[in-house]
Amino acid sequence: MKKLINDPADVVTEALSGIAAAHPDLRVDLEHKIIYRSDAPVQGKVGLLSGGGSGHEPLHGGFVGPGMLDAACAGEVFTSPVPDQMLEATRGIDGGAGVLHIVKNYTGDVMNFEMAAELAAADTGVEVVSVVTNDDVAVQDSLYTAGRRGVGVTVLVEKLAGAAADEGRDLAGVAAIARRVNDAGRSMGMALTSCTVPAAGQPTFDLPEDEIEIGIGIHGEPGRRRVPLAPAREVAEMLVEPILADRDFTGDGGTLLFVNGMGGTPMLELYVMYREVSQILAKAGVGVARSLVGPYITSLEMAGCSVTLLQLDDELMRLWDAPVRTPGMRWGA
Amino acid sequence: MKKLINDPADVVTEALSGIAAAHPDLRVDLEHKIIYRSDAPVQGKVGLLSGGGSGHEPLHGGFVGPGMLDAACAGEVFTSPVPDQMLEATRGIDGGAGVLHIVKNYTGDVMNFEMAAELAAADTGVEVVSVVTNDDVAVQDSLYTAGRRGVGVTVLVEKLAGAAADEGRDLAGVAAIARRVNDAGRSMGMALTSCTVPAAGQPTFDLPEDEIEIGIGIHGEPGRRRVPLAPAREVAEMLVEPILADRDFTGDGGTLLFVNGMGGTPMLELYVMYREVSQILAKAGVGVARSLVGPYITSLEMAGCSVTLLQLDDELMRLWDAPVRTPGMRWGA
Amino acid sequence: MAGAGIDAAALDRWIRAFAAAITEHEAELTRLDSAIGDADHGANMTRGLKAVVAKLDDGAATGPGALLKQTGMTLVSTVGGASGPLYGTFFLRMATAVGDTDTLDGAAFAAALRAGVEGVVARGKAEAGDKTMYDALAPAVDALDAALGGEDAAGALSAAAAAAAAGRDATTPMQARKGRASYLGERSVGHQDPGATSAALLVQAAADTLG
Amino acid sequence: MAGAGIDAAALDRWIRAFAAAITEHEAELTRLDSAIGDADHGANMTRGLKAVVAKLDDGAATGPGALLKQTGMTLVSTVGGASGPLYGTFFLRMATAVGDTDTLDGAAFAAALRAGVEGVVARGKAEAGDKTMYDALAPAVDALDAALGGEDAAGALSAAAAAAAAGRDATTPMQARKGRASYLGERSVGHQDPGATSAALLVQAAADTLG
Ligand SMILES: Nc1ncnc2c1ncn2[C@@H]1O[C@H](COP(=O)(O)OP(=O)(O)O)[C@@H](O)[C@H]1O
Ligand SMILES: Nc1ncnc2c1ncn2[C@@H]1O[C@H](COP(=O)(O)OP(=O)(O)O)[C@@H](O)[C@H]1O
Ligand SMILES: [Mg+2]
Ligand SMILES: [Mg+2]
Ligand SMILES: [Mg+2]
Ligand SMILES: [Mg+2]
Repeated sequence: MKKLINDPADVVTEALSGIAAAHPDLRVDLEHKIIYRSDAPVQGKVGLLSGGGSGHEPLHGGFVGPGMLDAACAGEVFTSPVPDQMLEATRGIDGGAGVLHIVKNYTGDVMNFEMAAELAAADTGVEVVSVVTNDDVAVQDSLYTAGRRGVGVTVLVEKLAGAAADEGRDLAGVAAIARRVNDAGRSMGMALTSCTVPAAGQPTFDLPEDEIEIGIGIHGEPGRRRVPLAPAREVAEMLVEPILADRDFTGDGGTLLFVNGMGGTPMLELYVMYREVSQILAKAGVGVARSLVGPYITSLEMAGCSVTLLQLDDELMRLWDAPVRTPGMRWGA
Repeated sequence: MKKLINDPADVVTEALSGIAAAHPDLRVDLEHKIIYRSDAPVQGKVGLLSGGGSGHEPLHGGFVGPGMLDAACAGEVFTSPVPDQMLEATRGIDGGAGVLHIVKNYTGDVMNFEMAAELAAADTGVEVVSVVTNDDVAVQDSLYTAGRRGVGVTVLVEKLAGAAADEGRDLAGVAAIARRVNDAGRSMGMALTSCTVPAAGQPTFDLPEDEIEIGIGIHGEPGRRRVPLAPAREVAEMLVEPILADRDFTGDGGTLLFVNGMGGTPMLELYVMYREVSQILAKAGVGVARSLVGPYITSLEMAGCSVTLLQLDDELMRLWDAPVRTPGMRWGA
Repeated sequence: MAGAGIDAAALDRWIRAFAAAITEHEAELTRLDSAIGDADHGANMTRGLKAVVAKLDDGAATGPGALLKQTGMTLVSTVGGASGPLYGTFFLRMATAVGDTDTLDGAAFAAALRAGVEGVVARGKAEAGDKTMYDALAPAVDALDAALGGEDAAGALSAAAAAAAAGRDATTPMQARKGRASYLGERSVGHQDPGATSAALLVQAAADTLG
Repeated sequence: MAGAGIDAAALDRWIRAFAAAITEHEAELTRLDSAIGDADHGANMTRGLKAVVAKLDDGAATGPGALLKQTGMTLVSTVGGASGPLYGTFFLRMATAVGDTDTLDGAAFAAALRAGVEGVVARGKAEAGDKTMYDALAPAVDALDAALGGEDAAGALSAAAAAAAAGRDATTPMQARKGRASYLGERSVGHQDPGATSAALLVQAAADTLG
């Protein structure tokens, strides 16, 4: 295993301490592994909390700051954080208007956030609403699975719900935006390589030089199927086709096209993919009004990408363009 | 070779077309492989041009926009662009105040930019001043080499000279800032893996699982020496020590610490490295006033990192904090 | 089961034996979770049970209920992922079932175990055949109940451990319908479930220490 | 050299032969540049010489000077990297030396070649032993000059090609002091220089087509 780390057991704590050192706008509670915006709680504003396993950076800690999250809980690599962390963070960001939990749909994340919400109700009196993201069209037959995974759309929910909270909406209103974004977004991912969980010390799966995995999640897990290595053009087809088959994206407001890197794929390739995807969308009559390209929700050093499409409308567009000031996403501030 | 590309011969053009599609604030001349800010030339402002081989994204094209570059020329992967491109771009960004060429110190880049400047003087009457960056302390004995390479400091020169041009300084003044930044900065890089040039189809060098390269550049070339795989703590020592040995960074203004990813290393590891480096600096009495962490000047999908240290003063700090609005670096706008 | 009944000391031995088994099998659990999950089940359980043993070493909890509750709370607070809330709930529900009893007879222990397993279902909604830890736990409590009438304690627990092991083995041909292995669809077939594997270690540890 | 002297048609043959040799050796040039550079010399030269041949096919340039100038300009515009300006300057300086002559005799060709090599030095500041294309080119022009007095044209060009090949081979033990190979310091020793390798192909192509 070749990584820029010390003891694998310390990687999350040490990265958090690096984040604390690099970003004076953030406050990091190393004991609870929580990243706060330094001025939390913001009085009168709905607090936004997310969290999940580490290894997806900049998600979630890199999205803490004005216009996005108020705090993020970091679990061990690919392991949901625990209820104690979430409870502590919920307390720490409640400015009197309640707290929204943004939860990616994985059994572990859902159960831990559920327990945290139960504890919050019992122990603190802070009003908590949870929104679960589940945008991954790679997961079919939701009846026979744990349901669709929360992937790329999570980034967009955090941005758009964050902007809604900044506009002064109440908890129900912010949660409604978050749900609406989740409903309007779909994603699909693929991997060129596996990744190595530090504590495991070797790649989660083996992938021959001439094969790729289609329909992966963001935890280094293998995908739905393995296919021969293909040109970017065909990979783009394999990702976009199931997205368009699952939802109509020809709405008037156009879409937000988000081409995401899995961690080990450089920008050069992501832009090639962006080109291929946007050409397919143009042919399908899907307009693109906003773009996001880069590694925003990653799987350690996995090479690969995912495509997320979000149907926009005037309101979502305005919330997208609203100022945001976090290490991982910043504009207008 | 596993990459998200089509024909290796088309990768640069296709990526440029992806950049054009994703960023409406940029204008891309696909024939000349030039990325312009869409409102170039800006009348009365010194124009900033850089360029180099592709494969280092976001450098340089991702740094085109208000507060940074006016245009960037893209060469083939790891190959300097040609004088024709530079000449065309120089013409296209001259707003009457002359054009600064920011050139990384590589034989190819220097000679091609030199020929472009000669042609500009002869053909266009546009006043051109060139500044060559050469911050890589891995290159010793400059007498017996092509001189120190331009690496991480190039990003900082583009930002700070861009801000100086925005403040309305004249060509000499902007060039003076660029030179001052280059003089005040030092870098050192390392690789965990090689990278694969698309046209070559296989890794530039072989690196066993238990060895790393120290003192690499940004073109996938092997480094000065190969050492056994070491913990982040020791890698940080190997990078910081030669930087501090080469220049005094204990000045009053503090430093800008830039921990750069080479393309295949995820943020989690970069933050671990940031932590290690900042602890070493603290022990050495070097203050850190500003930070930059992420893949900003890369080597395709190479895993590894580089550390750049820049001595700040009030003026450079102000220029750093000034608004910038580019795909790769954005704040205050 | 232990002629004198199961007291806090016995439960302490059980949980420590479980912790030791987990540590011993950490790499195997990770390997199994690599095939159909995210390669962290070994690290998750090891981290959690180290914390549990540290608490036992502190010696603050006295009595079966307190000890089980402390174990459940610690697992919830340290494991994370899917297994944290599930194993945590398991021990917390056992604690509730035990109440403030000082010593459990066989029936009480079996009832507590069943309550724990019901907690796993309440939390995770798994059904038989979903390819989860439930597929090792459910046959174990059934076997324990069935054996309690006839056999001695040791024999009953051995039967439970054998049933858990068989349940674990039976997960291999199953297609996962819960947890992240379910995302693999048919590709989950042919791999043993990591959670069922750790669950079989739990029951085996009971047979080894409480019999 | 060619009894009737070297005219534009002969130069056209030379440059096409060089292009063919480069294409044939592309992978080798890339491999050599992988060891001590950035793995692009093969692609760079192939791209440039394809463009050069396309220009030759256009047939716009007539006369040796125009043809050499066109070749130099095309290389400058299409190769990039270090080799683009260097090979470009080489042909541009040759063009200047040739002027508007229609047919070059041996001495004029040798003088033009030397002017080209001097252009490489003017642009790149390489000295003998720096482990660059100059280490193949310099011995070639020296050998050509020396042979011109005695031998026939074919013999003189063969001698030049042999000297270029020897010069190329001699780069292997050298430590690079110019170009990106110099960054490797002592690690550049033991590898043949890619630019010297392409330069030897250039001189060999002259021997094959102009002799
Ligand atoms: N809904 C569920 N009910 C019962 N057990 C489950 C459920 N989901 C997952 N599991 C168990 O959890 C195990 C995985 O645990 P672990 O790897 O620690 O968590 P994660 O899946 O979050 O990475 C699976 O092997 C399975 O036995
Ligand atoms: N200053 C120089 N003078 C002469 N030749 C040089 C010089 N620098 C580099 N070269 C030649 O250029 C070759 C490398 O060319 P190429 O790989 O195309 O460019 P780059 O080094 O920019 O990638 C080297 O092998 C060497 O022969
Ligand atoms: Mg997990
Ligand atoms: Mg090159
Ligand atoms: Mg797991
Ligand atoms: Mg090269």
